[in-house]
Amino acid sequence: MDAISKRFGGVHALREVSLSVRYGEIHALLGENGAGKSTILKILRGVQAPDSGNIVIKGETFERLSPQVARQKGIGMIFQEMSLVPTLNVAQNVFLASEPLTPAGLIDDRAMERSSAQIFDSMGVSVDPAAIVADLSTGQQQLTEIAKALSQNADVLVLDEPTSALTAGEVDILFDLLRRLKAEGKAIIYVSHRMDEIFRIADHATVLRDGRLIDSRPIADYTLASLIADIMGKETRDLSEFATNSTAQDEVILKVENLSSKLRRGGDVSFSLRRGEVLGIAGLLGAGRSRLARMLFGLEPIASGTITLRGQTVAIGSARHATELGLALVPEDRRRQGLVLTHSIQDNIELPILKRLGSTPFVDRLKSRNTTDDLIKRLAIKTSSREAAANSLSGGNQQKIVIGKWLATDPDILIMDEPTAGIDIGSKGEVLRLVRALAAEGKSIIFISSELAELAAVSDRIAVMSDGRLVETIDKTELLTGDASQLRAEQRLQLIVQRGGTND
Amino acid sequence: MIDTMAVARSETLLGYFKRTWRQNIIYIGFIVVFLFFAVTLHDKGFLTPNNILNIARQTAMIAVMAVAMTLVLSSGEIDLSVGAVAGLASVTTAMAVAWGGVPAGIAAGVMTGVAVGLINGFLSTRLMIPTFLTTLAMMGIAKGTAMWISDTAAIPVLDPTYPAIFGGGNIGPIPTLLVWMLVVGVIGHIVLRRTKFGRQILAVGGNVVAARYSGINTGRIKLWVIVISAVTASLAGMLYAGRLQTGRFQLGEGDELSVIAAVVLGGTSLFGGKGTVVGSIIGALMIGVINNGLILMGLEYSQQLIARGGIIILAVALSQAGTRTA
Amino acid sequence: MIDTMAVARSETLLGYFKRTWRQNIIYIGFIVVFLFFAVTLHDKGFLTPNNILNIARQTAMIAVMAVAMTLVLSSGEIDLSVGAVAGLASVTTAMAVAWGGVPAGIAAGVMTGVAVGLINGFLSTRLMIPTFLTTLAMMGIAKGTAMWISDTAAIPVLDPTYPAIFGGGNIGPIPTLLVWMLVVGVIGHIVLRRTKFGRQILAVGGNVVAARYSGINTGRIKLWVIVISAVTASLAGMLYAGRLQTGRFQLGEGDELSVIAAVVLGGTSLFGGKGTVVGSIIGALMIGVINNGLILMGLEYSQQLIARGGIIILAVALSQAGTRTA
Amino acid sequence: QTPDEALAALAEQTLSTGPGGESPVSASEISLTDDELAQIEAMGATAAIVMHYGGDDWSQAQINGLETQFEVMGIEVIATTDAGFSSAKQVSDIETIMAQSPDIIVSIPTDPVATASAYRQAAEAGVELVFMDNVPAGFEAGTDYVSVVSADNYGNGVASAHLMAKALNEEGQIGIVYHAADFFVTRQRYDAFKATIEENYPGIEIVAEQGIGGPDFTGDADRAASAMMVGNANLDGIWAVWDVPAEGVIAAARANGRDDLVITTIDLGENVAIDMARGGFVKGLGAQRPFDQGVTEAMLAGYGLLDKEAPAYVALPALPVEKANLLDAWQEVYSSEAPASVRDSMN
Ligand SMILES: Nc1ncnc2c1ncn2[C@@H]1O[C@H](COP(=O)(O)OP(=O)(O)OP(=O)(O)O)[C@@H](O)[C@H]1O
Ligand SMILES: Nc1ncnc2c1ncn2[C@@H]1O[C@H](COP(=O)(O)OP(=O)(O)OP(=O)(O)O)[C@@H](O)[C@H]1O
Ligand SMILES: [Mg+2]
Ligand SMILES: [Mg+2]
Repeated sequence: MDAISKRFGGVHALREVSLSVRYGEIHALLGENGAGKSTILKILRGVQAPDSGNIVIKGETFERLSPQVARQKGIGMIFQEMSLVPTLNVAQNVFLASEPLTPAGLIDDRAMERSSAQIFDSMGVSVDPAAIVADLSTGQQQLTEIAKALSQNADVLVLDEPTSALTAGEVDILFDLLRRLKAEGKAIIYVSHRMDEIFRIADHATVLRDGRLIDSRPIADYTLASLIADIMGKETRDLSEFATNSTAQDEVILKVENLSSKLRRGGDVSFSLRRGEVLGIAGLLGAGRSRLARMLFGLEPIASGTITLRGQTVAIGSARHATELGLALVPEDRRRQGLVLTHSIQDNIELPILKRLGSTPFVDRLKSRNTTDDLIKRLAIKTSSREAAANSLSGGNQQKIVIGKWLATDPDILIMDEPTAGIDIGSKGEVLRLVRALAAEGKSIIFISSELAELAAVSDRIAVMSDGRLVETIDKTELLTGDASQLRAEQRLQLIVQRGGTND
Repeated sequence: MIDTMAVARSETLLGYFKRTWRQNIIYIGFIVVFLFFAVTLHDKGFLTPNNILNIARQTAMIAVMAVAMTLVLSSGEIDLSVGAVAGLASVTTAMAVAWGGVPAGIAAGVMTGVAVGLINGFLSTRLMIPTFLTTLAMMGIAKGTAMWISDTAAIPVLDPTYPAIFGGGNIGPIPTLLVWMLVVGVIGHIVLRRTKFGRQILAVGGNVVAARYSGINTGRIKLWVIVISAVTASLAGMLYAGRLQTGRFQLGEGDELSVIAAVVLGGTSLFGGKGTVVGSIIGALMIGVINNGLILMGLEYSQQLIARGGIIILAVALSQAGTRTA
Repeated sequence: MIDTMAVARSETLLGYFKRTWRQNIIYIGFIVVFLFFAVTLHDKGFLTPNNILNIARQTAMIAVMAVAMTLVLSSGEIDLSVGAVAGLASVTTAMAVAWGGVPAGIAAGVMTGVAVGLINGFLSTRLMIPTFLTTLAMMGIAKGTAMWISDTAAIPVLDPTYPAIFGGGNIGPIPTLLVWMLVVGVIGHIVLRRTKFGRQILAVGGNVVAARYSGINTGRIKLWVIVISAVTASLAGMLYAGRLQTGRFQLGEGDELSVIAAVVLGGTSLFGGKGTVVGSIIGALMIGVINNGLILMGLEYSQQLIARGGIIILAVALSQAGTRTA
Repeated sequence: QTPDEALAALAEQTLSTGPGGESPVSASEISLTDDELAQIEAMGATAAIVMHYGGDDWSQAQINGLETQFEVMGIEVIATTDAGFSSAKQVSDIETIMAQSPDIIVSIPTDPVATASAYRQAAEAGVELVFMDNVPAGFEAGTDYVSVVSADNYGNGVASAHLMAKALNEEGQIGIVYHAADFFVTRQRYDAFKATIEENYPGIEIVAEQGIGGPDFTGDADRAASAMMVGNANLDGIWAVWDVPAEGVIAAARANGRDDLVITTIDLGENVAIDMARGGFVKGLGAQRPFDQGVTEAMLAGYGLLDKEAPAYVALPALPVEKANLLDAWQEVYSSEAPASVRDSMN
């Protein structure tokens, strides 16, 4: 791709960016949120047209591509913002627009389900090919996206943050697959904000900042520090700084006993959360972490168990009730659960705090504007204005709005479900720092994440879930010290998670 | 920091113009249609104050219902029962006026709306029946009830106070109907744009899951919107009763389509999350102007139908073309 | 690995029952309504073969249009012009039969559909006017045109072959109308469930961006769906012309609501992405059964309207209640 | 009295009476001299036609008659409106038309109460009003309006009853498909038909009645008639309130294989005429004379312009039609020859 430029209204998403990828290479595309990564990849996939510049595929030059042409030329892509049809089932999505036909020319749904099952099998994950996509968890949807891209057998495979909702186990499987494809001579473009992944898998890295090409070098030329410096345009400390002391006070604010969900029986969660404490929750995909968050926030009915809040047993019947009790939930699926995509940033942020925006039936727009501007600044949300529609923002910046909207409610207990998904390395540090600052103020945080490094960094204690049960709680001090082996805390944690508890 | 904020400011202004231009598209269509008739029909009395007031009077009921329908569509629902409910309310009001005078009439009309609204709302938000089906069923029920209690006859409204308040008279030179339309329009606009309730309506319509996750009682919001729609439809029925000094089951028949057309023409999305009350009223006026102009042109009914369809498409296409170049 | 697959399978089976139960809800409602009438009206001839065939005949046109409307709603669009287009096609067909016999009539009917469909489709997919508005405008244009070319008169169809093929006669003991309904239904079902085109319709309606990203030409799919709907509406108009041996602009008037009601009743979403042709036909039959049963009960027209609304709500509520416990 | 005698007697008289109980004046007594015509022509007057509903042959023939006669009188028709049975729309139509200040409005009120104020406005503005069939509530002939011309709907109802009795040999079971709305003309027909059968023909039993609401009157009538035939195996005849529903009844009879069913109705539409000519289901109908009615109304509007004394209530007698007099009746009703479709069907 040569000298590609693209503007959205007043925003220069790309300025003369060139990118070249060779077959048999895994090429990492890096940059902070809103740098233009997704935009250039969408241009490559033909779903957006560049304002200027050319695209050269196997020596053939195009001014612009259409989705059909790009596909013919062997370009397959996983979009950052899930591009699945929610009303169709998994197999139908995997084979959308390339369905296998029976001899009579009709779609062979059975063959589709069989092949999908095979693909998932080869990936070593279990997703029901006949399940409707709308009923899947975010992680399963991401796996479906991956299967869809793989089924296309593309020569150039583009993956725009394929792992933001996946846990270490699935990431390992994906990496094995990518290495195999690379060995077969395919070109792979890989976008991720998880730095460890880049160093594990990539051969070459290209860095964008503010729509400009900063650098493109073999990965071996980079160190973690220099890569982060390139991405952020300044030195940023990595996650190790968070080895802070716990700010937990003695008072237990939330106590959960033997909680299980009505929608999936057999769960059993007990824990207590103290004021000023950050409780991390780890687990494999489908371990029931998000379910727990929803139960605590009144969004999923409880079959049995008790929730004791500030010493009183409560039955939380709705999110509204939960908000009134001083809880907040940053949900994991920003597009479905977090945002009204067609509404502006301000409109989204004021939604959970309408009550506080004046005591009259009218919305105090001035107050709301100030709150919004504050948050845009505090979270460094990259946008042209607070009036911009949420769906005109890059994925990471959308995620920041969701965090912001719940910070604005000033809760006592903040539940965060994969809050850093899609957020760049610099902002991730900001978010984690924010979490610690809130804890220091005496707020309590339940922090759910599939990225164990940040979990280990930010939490005071880490609970491990498996199959709907909370199987084990590990103190951070225990994780960091003790044991003579050289395993890093993160790797130890992963072992525990993988085993489903039992830290022997 | 200061630098980016400055950029943000200036872009806001530009963005503002673009957004308003897009939202104001129906106004352009309206003005074009109006000018067209003003020029071609200047010798046929189109521009006489009386004719202009006639258009307002003829449009008032549709416009009033369109205001509430804007809320309904914005919340992602639909109300097909408005026309039939207006007819039913005209009958109940007329019967109550005959029985107990104007206060009884007003009470009967409003109660009709509340009752219908609660039934529609209960079925839709508790039993989760799509509003398309509940209100379609209600359309038949309301019409049947109106026919039944009135024995399909017209119920005359003899008390002269009633039409003076609802739709018959003038306040100074201004028809009461116009006053009703403006009052309902202003209230509707403020509710949707300025109040917390309005924000919640738009959020529920834009993404009901996200709204629920944000602590909004989505069922209650929808219930309220459905009740408001039914009450407003009843008000329209009361205005019909005042204007025609009669209650009859056929009043308002088929209005649901005109109302929804006015709202969609005004720029509100059928799929929720986006709505403009002012646009809806302009949409209603536009349909009124077209109907009026085509009759004045002396076209046959069949030609009127064709021309109306053509003009609506032209007006929208013109405006859309505007959007794309913008 | 084998273990997880087993789990996945068993969940599939359970999931399958849940899904089908939910989709089959309308069938339960239909059966309940049917049984209700069969019991209460057993001495009034409800179950006589003749009456059953009458219901089928009376429902055929709505059912035929409902098949195409299922595709339209599944693709996230709407077509309000079907009733008026049926009326127009009945007129053009009748006129063409009078002029050039049955082949000319068929050609005229089909061409009417194609022409209307292309106009609707062009306006919606090229000029980006919402189908709600284009087809609403087309409703007026088609009706006006039908009135105009027929001078609002009925055009008799005198050639006996025509009604024999379209809607009048029987094939053996089976009315031709029933055959048409079944043929269109089976084709529609296969198209939506088993062809690439059908899959693309569902994809476009479920998530138009995702469909585009997957390389589907979304504009072309919508255009096709809109054309199919208009052609099917024309076919319904031709069946009307055969059944009544007349072409008349009023034939099909107001059918759009019945058609959409049948489709929504059948379980197709107004918001796109989900549709079932079989459900739509059952929905149409259910409305037909209710109409027929209420008349046989000897209810007055006003009471019929009320009862119909009530029964529809009951049937759906019952089914929904089923879903929730499931 | 046999049906035939009753029908013969009917031709001599008009059964409807005017809104104020006025006895009818025959339409043949309305005329304009050449001199008067010239006077009217010199006025350059304008007229508007405000219909309740425009979708049937009756309305079209009425409008035809009006336009033809207005042409003769040198009066320009500046607007024609169709309210589709909606009184609110009709009021709007009248208001809109008033912007053009026509000299004449010829109209049929959808609803005598609801539309009264709009007509009142027109009357006060000095417009000459001529009504068809019905008059707005509280209107005085001579002061508020010129005259009303009736098609004798009651008489047609009676005629269709006698024709039914004749076709059934005064014996059998019948059903009624009526208009389920309190609309003046259709109500009159229904009352007349029912009263005539009940009073004169003890051998005929009305076993089923079903109202229809529209807008699809054909389909509604089809469903109603089908159900009647299913519910009453021995049904011999069905009466339909006008020709459009009658077409639905025909379709139902055909589909149910009831070739012997007798249908009578009111209004001579082309389709029912064809069926009658073929010796089909329609054995008889009471015809109105919409063309003549239109001509008469136009002339009465001329009376108004000239301030000539006009009778308050003018009526055209009912015209019973059977296959035997079909072609002549057509000529009389439409003042043109029956179309080939009807003539060719006379076998
Ligand atoms: N449809 C759109 N309308 C307006 N602006 C857009 C649109 N799409 C992207 N942008 C803007 O273009 C810029 C680049 O966005 P892009 O999505 O490419 O960023 P990204 O590098 O993928 O970021 P992230 O890491 O957060 O996903 C952002 O400033 C974004 O706001
Ligand atoms: N509000 C809700 N009510 C019912 N079911 C829901 C709701 N939200 C999500 N689900 C469904 O519940 C299932 C569980 O998904 P989810 O990701 O929450 O699982 P989990 O076990 O918590 O996984 P993880 O531990 O990876 O977060 C999914 O199929 C999801 O679609
Ligand atoms: Mg991105
Ligand atoms: Mg989760």
